[in-house]
Amino acid sequence: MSQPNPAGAELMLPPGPVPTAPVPFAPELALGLLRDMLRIRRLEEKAAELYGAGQIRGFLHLYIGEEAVAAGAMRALAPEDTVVATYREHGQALLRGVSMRAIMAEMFGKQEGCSRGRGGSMHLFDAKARFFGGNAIVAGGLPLAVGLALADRMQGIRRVTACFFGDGAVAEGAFHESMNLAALWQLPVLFCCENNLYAMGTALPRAQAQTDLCRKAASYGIAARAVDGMDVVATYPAALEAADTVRAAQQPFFLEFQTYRFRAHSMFDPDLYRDKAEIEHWKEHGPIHTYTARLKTQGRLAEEQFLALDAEVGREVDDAVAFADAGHWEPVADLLRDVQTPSAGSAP
Amino acid sequence: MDRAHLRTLVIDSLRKIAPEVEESALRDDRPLRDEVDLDSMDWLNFIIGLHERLQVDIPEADYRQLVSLDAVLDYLATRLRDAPTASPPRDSEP
Amino acid sequence: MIEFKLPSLGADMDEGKLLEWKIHPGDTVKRGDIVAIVDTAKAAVDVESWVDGTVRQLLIDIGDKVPVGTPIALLLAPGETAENAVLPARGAERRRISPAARKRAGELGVDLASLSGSGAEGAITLQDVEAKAVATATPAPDRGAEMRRAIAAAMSRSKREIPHYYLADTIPLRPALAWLERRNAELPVTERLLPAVLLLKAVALATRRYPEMNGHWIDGAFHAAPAAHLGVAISLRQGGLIAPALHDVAAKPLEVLMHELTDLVQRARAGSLRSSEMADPTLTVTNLGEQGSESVFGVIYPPQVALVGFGKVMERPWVEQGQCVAMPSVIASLSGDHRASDGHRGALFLAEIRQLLQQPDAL
Amino acid sequence: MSHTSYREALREAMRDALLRDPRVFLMGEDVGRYGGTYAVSKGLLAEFGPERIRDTPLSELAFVGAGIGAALGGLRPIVEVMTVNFSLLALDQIVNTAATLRHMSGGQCSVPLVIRMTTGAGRQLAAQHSHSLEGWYAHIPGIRVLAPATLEDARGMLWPALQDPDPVILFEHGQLYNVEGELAEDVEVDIHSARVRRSGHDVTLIAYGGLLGKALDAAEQLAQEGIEAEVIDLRVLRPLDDATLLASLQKTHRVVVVDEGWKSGSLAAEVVARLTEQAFYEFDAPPVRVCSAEVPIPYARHLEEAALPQVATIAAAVRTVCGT
Repeated sequence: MSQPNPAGAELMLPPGPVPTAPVPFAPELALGLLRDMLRIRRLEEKAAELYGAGQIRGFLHLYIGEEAVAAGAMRALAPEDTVVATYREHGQALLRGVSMRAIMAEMFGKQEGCSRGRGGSMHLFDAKARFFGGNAIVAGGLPLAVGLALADRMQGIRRVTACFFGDGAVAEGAFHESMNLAALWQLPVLFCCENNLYAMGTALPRAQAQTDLCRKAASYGIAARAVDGMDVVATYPAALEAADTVRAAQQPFFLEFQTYRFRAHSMFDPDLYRDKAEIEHWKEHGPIHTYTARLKTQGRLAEEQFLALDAEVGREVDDAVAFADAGHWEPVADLLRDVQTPSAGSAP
Repeated sequence: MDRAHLRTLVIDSLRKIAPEVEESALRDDRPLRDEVDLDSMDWLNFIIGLHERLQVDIPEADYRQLVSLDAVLDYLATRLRDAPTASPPRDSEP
Repeated sequence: MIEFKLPSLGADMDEGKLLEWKIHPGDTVKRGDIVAIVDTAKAAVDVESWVDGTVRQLLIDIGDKVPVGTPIALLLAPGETAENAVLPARGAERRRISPAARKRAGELGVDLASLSGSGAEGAITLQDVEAKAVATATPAPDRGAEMRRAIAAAMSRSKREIPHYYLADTIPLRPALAWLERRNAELPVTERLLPAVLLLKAVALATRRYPEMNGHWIDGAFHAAPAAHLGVAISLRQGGLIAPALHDVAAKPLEVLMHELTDLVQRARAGSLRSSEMADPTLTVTNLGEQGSESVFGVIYPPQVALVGFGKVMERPWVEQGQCVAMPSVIASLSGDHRASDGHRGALFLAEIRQLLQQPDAL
Repeated sequence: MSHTSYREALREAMRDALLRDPRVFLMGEDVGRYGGTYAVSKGLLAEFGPERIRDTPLSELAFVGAGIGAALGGLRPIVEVMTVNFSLLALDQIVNTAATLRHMSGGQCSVPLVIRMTTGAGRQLAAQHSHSLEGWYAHIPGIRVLAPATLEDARGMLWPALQDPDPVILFEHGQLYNVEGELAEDVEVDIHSARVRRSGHDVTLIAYGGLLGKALDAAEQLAQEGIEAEVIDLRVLRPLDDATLLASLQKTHRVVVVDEGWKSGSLAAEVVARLTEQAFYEFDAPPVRVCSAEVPIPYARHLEEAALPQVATIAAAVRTVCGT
């Protein structure tokens, strides 16, 4: 971590070596996690392509590189648990059970989208899956998650509210106020910090006096742990343990996933603030190829098997695109719907 | 020129002064200036009108004869008979 | 740039309706030219220009009804061009009419130009419109009613503001009528004079010695007129009264006055008077003629200060050299504005008229 | 009928809601032990306990956001923000989250949250505790904005607000808390309509919240001069009840809007604009707004009074539009 990058700062490299240890999971889980990550990856690669083709507009924040976080964390949650996410939430939404079709249609702006085309890429919602969105205000989801957990507490419902946010959110007052409130009221929130080292273009050391984020959580008396976010073999057990702790102890937990996004912040981002070498270093830790390599080394995954899986995911993506393409534009006459609940008054 | 035609011409001249006059409502034997409400200017213009239309010059001294429509018609008939041919142009009159 | 404004054509006029433009953009206009024909409550009036200039723009359309003082045309002053013309500061703003008043006026068919506003800053309000609608609802708005309203306004103002005094004098007319008879007997009908012309001329000449009878009372002071523009009261056949001016009567021979009077009466009845005739009478004469009453005491037409009335010319018993004879005579009356003159001077004025009428060949 | 105060009516409304619906709870700064900054929640902690009368840290952003989350999670939170000035710290949550969730989620996630806050000046609290920013909130689609100005509304608006599946903000004017009067036992009011508080035919005087009383006082004064003002209490600042306003305008043809907010970009501006758009031809005089002077509210008493709409300024405005 000592070579200068274009911004004059040091390269921020992965904390450890490329993981090579055997995958300890049972076959179904092992392949399931691979499939989860592949689904996110292929969905987003297609989304980027369609963005270039003009079929997806607005902001599109890609998760590529961070798939091990969502894959590990979402498998750790129970169906009754609650998820609050950020604007970089395709992975969480998909693995929470929102269909690829509904996600793609939403990104197209079609009324078959999971938010009827009103939200777009940044605002994927699925109330039935207790997936409370895609929040595009940095740290905006944290107070919401605290409130959802408060509701559970007050209603005697034992479940986990998992709240995803990035390292950028840590600078916001909402983060600190929410940490404090969750700790003060001992609310069952699993704070999932996806530390990808950049708040848009601002590197963590350039934004935070204390770059050890776990210490911030600890200052509120919240149990905290950092985990290699590039390795699903690490993220899954860590998330599982954290979720179980929250569920059992009915108190918050702060889990920092140390990860990295391979793509720019958004499709608008020329990615001038970090060194290509830094990205290449992190790509060596790419969550899918390292994991695949380990499975292969273990003899648990043949190349044909991988290709078949990838082809299957590819078909799902193609199907989602066809679905979105065939979807409908909501009539402009319905413009004012879903501003207020219809029974509550007609005028918005 | 028969009397009816003459009457029509006279009433036409009256109408130039008093457009509201209705031929049927006019009583021929009544004092004409009261009947049609003619002031001296109207009367003068009426006389001028008759003069232009019939080429009959009516001296001021004769005004007092012209008390009613009947009288006017009588007077004009007499004057026209005295000068049966068209009167000479005004500027050659005495 | 000259703003040509709708002139006031009498104390009882507060608006006019454009009937016809006599000028077009580009025309050269001389002082005295007829600019437009405007309908007032009393008559259609030819509005004359009081300036020389070139017509730049007509500001109102035929049929528009606008208040007195509204700019109706823009003229370039001599020497001005469209490029260097300076627009005068806008005196008359767009009238303030509330939207509700405008809408209601449309519904009720009330002509907003005929209203004056009672609202803040003179705005025409709903109430103004509705009051007007009620006022005009009874009889259909016709010329007669309009004229009665105008006469009512002017005469009420006169009686309210002018302290009238009244004098009368019986004037023998034998010499005048005899002179007239002789004269007319020699002339074709178109050249004959009416007694009225003698009376008018005598009145006009009399004002030379008694100028306080001839002029206007404005802003608390009398302003004598430089010439006698006699307002001739003309009753209209459809009812009503109008008193346009016969200009500079004292200076004109009787024959000219007779022609002008004939023309004035005809035009008054045809509804085509000139704005100057409407605007500038200095002393009104009302002459009841042969069909009228013995005497008349008129109401002064503001801002004039006197009115001379002549009753019916008729034979009256008259004492002459100790003998009672039948004498053709007329009762002349004077309605005087006590602010401008007193009865004594008024009596002398009537006496002067009487004297003048005794020497008709000098008139 | 019973004699009560605005404060007590608000408290009774909350008490009633807490008793009727176990999902209801109150959360905010000093609502519990302190008894509420304006003593509105005094005594409720003892009756309902700390779970349902929940003191919060000074974290407007977090506890308003938590209120949104709790509403999403099935509860019916009443969140008290001490004053509208402090609510700006939570503006992100109110505007970016509460007001948008339903729409962003394609109709899936409603936020049945009630936020109460004090507003307005008149107590020499100076520029950070005296402002009237109701108009800002009334700008936002997705929330309902209420301004109870009477005992009846103080007592009656909360329950229907809690029944509303969408966020509702209740503005309590600080000068109203001590207002006393008689109140019926069974109060039932709607949260949809404006209300005519005084009938009149000469001018429509539109007010809300803390200025309703001044508008009514002005109307009484004007009545002695022969001007009969119809006074309308907006009550619901969003969505505005245009129909009631238009009906009155059609009767009086003159409008004065009284608003403690600043004139620029004000709620009063919105009211005037709507009436003008929809009923331009009904106006018999230009509409007039009586608003606060364009200055942060000063501390000194005389300056504060000068900055705010007063009975005399309201009456003067009415005289102007009536052309007297």
